[in-house]
Amino acid sequence: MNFDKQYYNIGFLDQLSYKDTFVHKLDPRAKIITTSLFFFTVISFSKYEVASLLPFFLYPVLLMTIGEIPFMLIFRKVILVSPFAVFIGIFNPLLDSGQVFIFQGLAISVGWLSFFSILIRFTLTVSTTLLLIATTSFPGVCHGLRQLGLPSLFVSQLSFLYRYIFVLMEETMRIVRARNMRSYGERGKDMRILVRIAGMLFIRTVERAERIYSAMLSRGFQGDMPSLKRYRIKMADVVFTVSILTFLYVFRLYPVTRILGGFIQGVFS
Amino acid sequence: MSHHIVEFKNVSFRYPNKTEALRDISFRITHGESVGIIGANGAGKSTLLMHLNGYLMPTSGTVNIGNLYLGRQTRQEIRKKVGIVFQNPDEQLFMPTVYEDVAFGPLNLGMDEAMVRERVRSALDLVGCLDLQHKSPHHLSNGQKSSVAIASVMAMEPDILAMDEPAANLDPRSRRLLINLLRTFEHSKVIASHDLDLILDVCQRCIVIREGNVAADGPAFDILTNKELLEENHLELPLSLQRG
Amino acid sequence: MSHHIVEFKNVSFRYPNKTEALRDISFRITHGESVGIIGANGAGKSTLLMHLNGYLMPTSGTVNIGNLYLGRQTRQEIRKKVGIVFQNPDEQLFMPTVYEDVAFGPLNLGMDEAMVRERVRSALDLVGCLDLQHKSPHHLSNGQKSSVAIASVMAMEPDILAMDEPAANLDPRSRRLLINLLRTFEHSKVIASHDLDLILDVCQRCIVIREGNVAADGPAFDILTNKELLEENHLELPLSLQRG
Amino acid sequence: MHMADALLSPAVAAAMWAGSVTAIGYSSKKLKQNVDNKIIPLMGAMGAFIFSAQMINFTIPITGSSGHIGGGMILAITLGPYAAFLTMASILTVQALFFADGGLLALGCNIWNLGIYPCFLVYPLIYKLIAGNDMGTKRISIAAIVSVIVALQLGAFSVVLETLLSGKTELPFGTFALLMQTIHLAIGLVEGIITAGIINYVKKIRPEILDAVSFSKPVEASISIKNVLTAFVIVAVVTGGFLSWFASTHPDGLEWSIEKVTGQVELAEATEGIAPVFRGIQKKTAFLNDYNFKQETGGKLEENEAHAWPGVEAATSVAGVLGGVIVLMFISFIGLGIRFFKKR
Ligand SMILES: Nc1ncnc2c1ncn2[C@@H]1O[C@H](COP(=O)(O)OP(=O)(O)OP(=O)(O)O)[C@@H](O)[C@H]1O
Ligand SMILES: Nc1ncnc2c1ncn2[C@@H]1O[C@H](COP(=O)(O)OP(=O)(O)OP(=O)(O)O)[C@@H](O)[C@H]1O
Ligand SMILES: [Mg+2]
Ligand SMILES: [Mg+2]
Repeated sequence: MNFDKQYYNIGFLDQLSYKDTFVHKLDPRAKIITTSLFFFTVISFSKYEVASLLPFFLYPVLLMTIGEIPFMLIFRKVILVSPFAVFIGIFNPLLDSGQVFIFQGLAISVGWLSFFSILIRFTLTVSTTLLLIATTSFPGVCHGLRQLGLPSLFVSQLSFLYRYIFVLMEETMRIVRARNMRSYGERGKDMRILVRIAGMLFIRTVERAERIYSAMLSRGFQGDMPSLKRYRIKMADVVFTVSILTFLYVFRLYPVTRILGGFIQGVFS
Repeated sequence: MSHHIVEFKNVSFRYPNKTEALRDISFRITHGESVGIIGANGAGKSTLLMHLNGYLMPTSGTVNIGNLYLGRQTRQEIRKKVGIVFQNPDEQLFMPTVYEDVAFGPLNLGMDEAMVRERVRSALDLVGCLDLQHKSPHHLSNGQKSSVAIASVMAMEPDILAMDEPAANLDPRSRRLLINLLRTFEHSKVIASHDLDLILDVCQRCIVIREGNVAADGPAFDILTNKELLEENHLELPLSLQRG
Repeated sequence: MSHHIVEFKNVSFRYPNKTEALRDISFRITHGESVGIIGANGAGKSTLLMHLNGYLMPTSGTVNIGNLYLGRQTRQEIRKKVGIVFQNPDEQLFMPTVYEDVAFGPLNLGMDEAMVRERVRSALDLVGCLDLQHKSPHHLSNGQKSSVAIASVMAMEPDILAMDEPAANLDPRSRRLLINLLRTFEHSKVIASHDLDLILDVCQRCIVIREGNVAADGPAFDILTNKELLEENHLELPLSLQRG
Repeated sequence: MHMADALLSPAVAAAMWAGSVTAIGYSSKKLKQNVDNKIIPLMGAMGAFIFSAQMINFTIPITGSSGHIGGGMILAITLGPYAAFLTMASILTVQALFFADGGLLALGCNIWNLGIYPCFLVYPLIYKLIAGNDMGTKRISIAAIVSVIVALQLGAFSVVLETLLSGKTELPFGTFALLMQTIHLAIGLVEGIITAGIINYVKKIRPEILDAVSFSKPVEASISIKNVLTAFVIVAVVTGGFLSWFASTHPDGLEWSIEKVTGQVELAEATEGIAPVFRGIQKKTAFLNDYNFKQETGGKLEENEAHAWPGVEAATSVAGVLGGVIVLMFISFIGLGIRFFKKR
């Protein structure tokens, strides 16, 4: 059942994010900044680039291993969301048919290069995104965003959203179950019932929001969410950020793979 | 009718987030038995109940309900036999009015209007909520919602009845009504509750769940008077036996 | 401290759908009293409690809390005095972690971090949930959520404490913890519940509500042993007095 | 449909991010001025509602993969444009982080495509216009369906534009656009019906909610028609410019545009020191100059242009492939090594 799966997906990433490794302990700001720059670096390569993108796997691999995130989990999720990129990318080999030779006699169309390039970028960005959340926790990300200057209203409401996803999704799941129990197969599953359930959920959501608000008021809420200083920039954060940035800089500017490959080739020729 | 059995054989269930909620649990309930399921918060009672009509499917082991093995194909068939009342009535009432809600199941069974009306009337009467029928479920008090949720399941006339914490919101009289209702329901029933007095009143047999497994299984009176066993499981003697 | 009174004078309340939930109700609770509110499903208990901090405002009549008349201006002030634990803990725990949630109130009161930490620690300790402080509310079981919700209200050190059906999700052991906590809270408290044994254990005084009005008001023991009165109100003798 | 990171160029990603963040800041400010705090938990809970509602949607087969149950429109109708926009932005953020739906870079685009259009264009200019103030069931239905469709069409078209401007795909504009618009017409119809159903249901059961929830009253008044028009003009210029450029007889307009948009970024960087270093290294390692890059016999002009792109050479050289494999092995070793040491 797709619905349950989606829900547990959130729950599982969420649970991972409460681990206590070096990466988890870094300041969210450090991870948000390095991750965004990582993205920009990766997508700044030209569309036919393949080899020079490979070293960038180092970043997700580091996050994954040090943060003790199961490889298969990330891998499976990357596969799960890949259809859109594949769908768009698959036209490249068909439409961009200029040929290049890799070895004597072995020629492929440049379209394939750009297709692979899309797939690699896709894997890099998707896995890094998931790793960001799996090593930072959503409250952590919100905290980081707030400190990076996003409006407090936006961030508070974002963390409310997150909190109530769990409540509402579980509720929805139970409602769907209750309906299934009394609908005997396909009857009772048509759109009218769907709309009614959604409508009722809507009403309940609004009523719930009112009660939450009253709970907040009764604890002295006056418009600004109080925040605890949970993070301070530590040495580790600075070291982490600087080394990742250096890494990005070096591998963006120098075709390291080519140099390396050339060197090996030179040794053996 | 001897086929309304419920049999769990070495059932384990793990939530996708890896919580082991049931671990290799086995028991057999024969036709007409009434069984109480008790245990601490988080012991696995609700998880167990959700297996009864296939909302959850065992990770390993088999569930046999009325001589059908629970599986994706048989689920639909099994749901016609098993009626479950969940812990939170809010989640069970999804139609705009009480009447429509109770009628939802019978209508889906394909009954004609007159019969449906009769069913709804008698089910609501059973829980003492006939006068609420034109109200909308979110305009009810909590206890009223619970009663209506029970009616909506009873209206389907299930062969096997399962209830998860059915008395939590009920006032003592509705609770007494429920107890009588359960006593007159002659098919198999499974009731999970912290209300040990209710279990004592309704059930002949009692299963204690601890960390997803059976910690004890036996006649209700024996178990509910075994102070030591109860305390190990975060429970207490039924209140009616405490000061007596 | 003698000013922590709660006084309802001829209060009526009508929901937007015209249900008359409170009808001309009057009573007075003086400082330090612990009062149980009991009554049938739909009698108006929850509605009454929601007046205590102005979540609902009387359609007519006056509510006086600690010498302030409830009104749109005074609501804010009154909320600082009254801590209410509602029936559903999910609506009460809205921050990302248990710690932040319990700290929410004290921080809003403008305390410094060290003091807040102390408050949070002692409140969580009171309900036996200190080890949960870094968890997210959605990782807690229902019973744990209820306990944390109680802590988050206790951390405000309210002058008046109100609880709506606080024991519904708790297993017997957690229920016992709650009873002890309530016994040690020395300011005024108002508890609405169907768990008459809990009321008997915790409250000196008891108010019976029927159809939005006071049906009886007196010492808890007298009321809870008055079988006739209780039965008129869909109630029963506390279970611990039933078989004894 | 969500825009994906891998299909974006830095310029497009940055531009869309800038636009979306500005809109977030602006809306937050507006909200803070105009509406009472009650809206904060309400927005959060409504966001969670849209999330859950999408989930029920998954059980009906018609919409297939990821219909977004009219999220933007239903929010705009009930919360007013500013709050709705912020809520939509949050929903997309959660989706980007947890489901990798789109991705973080593409989040800018997605917020724009699925948030700005329904909340700031379609809601005031189409929904309000059709629904009017009398709020009859029929009018609400028509208004909701039309608005959802229009909003989705705008969003889908933006996805097409953003993808093509980023230049990572070879899809011809016409085909791509046709495909996207048609798919989203179908999705929009279903979502529109559901949206209309929900609004009408709420109106029937608890009409006061729609009034109470509709924080749109004070907010709506403060949406100046000037702002809306400005936004419209910008969109019109962008799309119009793109279309007219496309209609021009330029033979391989796509390549040209890609070079204009992304190629220049590359070039700009190249002059700032990549290229010299790059060439220096090439000279030193002689065999690299001799890369095996050749045109096929029938190679056309545009292939020659592509040839000039630095990436192609690097990617296709034997050295590149070899080096890539080595680096990957190296990374795996690092990964396994860390695992190994952690275990001990
Ligand atoms: N949806 C879920 N996802 C993951 N874990 C869950 C889920 N629901 C329950 N659990 C876990 O499974 C275990 C059993 O939970 P269950 O709800 O069956 O307990 P219970 O006996 O019904 O408790 P209670 O008396 O509080 O209702 C608990 O540890 C709980 O945390
Ligand atoms: N939101 C609402 N809208 C309209 N009517 C309501 C609403 N909530 C409660 N009522 C009605 O008001 C009356 C009093 O309800 P209230 O919830 O106060 O009862 P209660 O004593 O708390 O009952 P319970 O013991 O079941 O919790 C009932 O008749 C109920 O149907
Ligand atoms: Mg349970
Ligand atoms: Mg109540």
